[in-house]
Amino acid sequence: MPVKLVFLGKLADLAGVPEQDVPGPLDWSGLLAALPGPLGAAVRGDKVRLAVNGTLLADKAALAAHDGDEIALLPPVSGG
Amino acid sequence: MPVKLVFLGKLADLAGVPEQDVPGPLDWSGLLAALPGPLGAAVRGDKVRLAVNGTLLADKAALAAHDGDEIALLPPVSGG
Amino acid sequence: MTAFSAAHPEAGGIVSFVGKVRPDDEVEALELKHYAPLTLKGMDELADAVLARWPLDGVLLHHRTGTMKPGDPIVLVAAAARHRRDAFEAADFAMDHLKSDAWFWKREKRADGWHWIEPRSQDHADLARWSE
Amino acid sequence: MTAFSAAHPEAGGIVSFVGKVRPDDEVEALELKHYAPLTLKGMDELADAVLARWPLDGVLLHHRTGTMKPGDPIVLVAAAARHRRDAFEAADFAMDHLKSDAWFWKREKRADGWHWIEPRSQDHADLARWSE
Repeated sequence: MPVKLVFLGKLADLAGVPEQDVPGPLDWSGLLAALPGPLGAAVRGDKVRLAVNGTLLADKAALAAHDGDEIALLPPVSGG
Repeated sequence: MPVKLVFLGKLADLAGVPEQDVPGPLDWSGLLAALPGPLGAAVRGDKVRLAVNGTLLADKAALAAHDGDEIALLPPVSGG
Repeated sequence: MTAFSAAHPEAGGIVSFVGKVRPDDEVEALELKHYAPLTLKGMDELADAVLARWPLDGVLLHHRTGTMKPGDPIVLVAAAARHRRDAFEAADFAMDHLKSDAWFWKREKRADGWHWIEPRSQDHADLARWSE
Repeated sequence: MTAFSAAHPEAGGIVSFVGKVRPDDEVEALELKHYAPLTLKGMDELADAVLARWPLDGVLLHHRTGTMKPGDPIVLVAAAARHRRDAFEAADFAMDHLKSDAWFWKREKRADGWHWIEPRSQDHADLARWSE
């Protein structure tokens, strides 16, 4: 059971898919290595936040996900 | 066709009726003469206003109603 | 409200307020009287004032009269606008005016009989907010 | 709304807001996405914050997701309170928060394809009113 990445908003366009599985464990550098090109650059940017299993990370570099975890990649919200 | 008096709010209680006809023409002193006791005292008070045919009078003493007119006697509103 | 919404398809938002006769164990009934020549004219003028003050697509003012029980709906105000801020303020303004300076007289029936109601001081305070 | 009103018989008034997808001749469709673990938790927290800030009998927050057309209803907020001022402020507050800092992402379909939407600066200004 891998780590599931969920791409929200325009990140899903950059990824070309809404979700992607990657093998765990996964830290911040491992995540960036799994996301090439413009997608990786966008995720690296200050405006994109991460949530692991529904909890926001205060510091993306502190990412430490394991198999079965869900990482949401969150660009700025549009609001309702 | 006389002058019609319409009593609103608690003035209808004091009058004992919601409406009353009096012969015209009718001025301020004539109106008071037609309204005995507590009803007349209440109408004389500053808080009660008069409208003739739906138009408020700025000065009650300027009342000049004729046969067929409708005088509304208006205590302070309660609001909706 | 469904008809009001459908009548204003261009509005981005609709704010509505439904007021009920305030539940009160001691109140058996509320009677509300109006004097049509003043009350209707006053409500038309209020609607015109609301439309002049905010850019609205429409405004609706509806008030019941007669005898009601606590919990019964008594007033409905709605404002449709392109921007919701305008709709909120317009409905709020309309309610403040209807509650305090509209031509209505009301009385409550309690165990010891009917009592005429004076406007609450809060109503006048609400109204004063709009003349700042 | 009828059910919400019936569920709060003790409330003196109910303010509701219905927001529609803003009519715009150039917009063919609006798609709104959410991320349930954050979006639903955020709306629960917003409802709790509203109930903590005003004395309400109840609050209702409902938001559609998926693909909608201009003019379609997209959001419903309602607040029931003993005093209408509380209901107006609570509904206004809830809408300002839903519009600017709720976890939704939306994009519009125009003649040249889909475009992601950023929050309007007006939305942030609306939100700032509540932290004074």
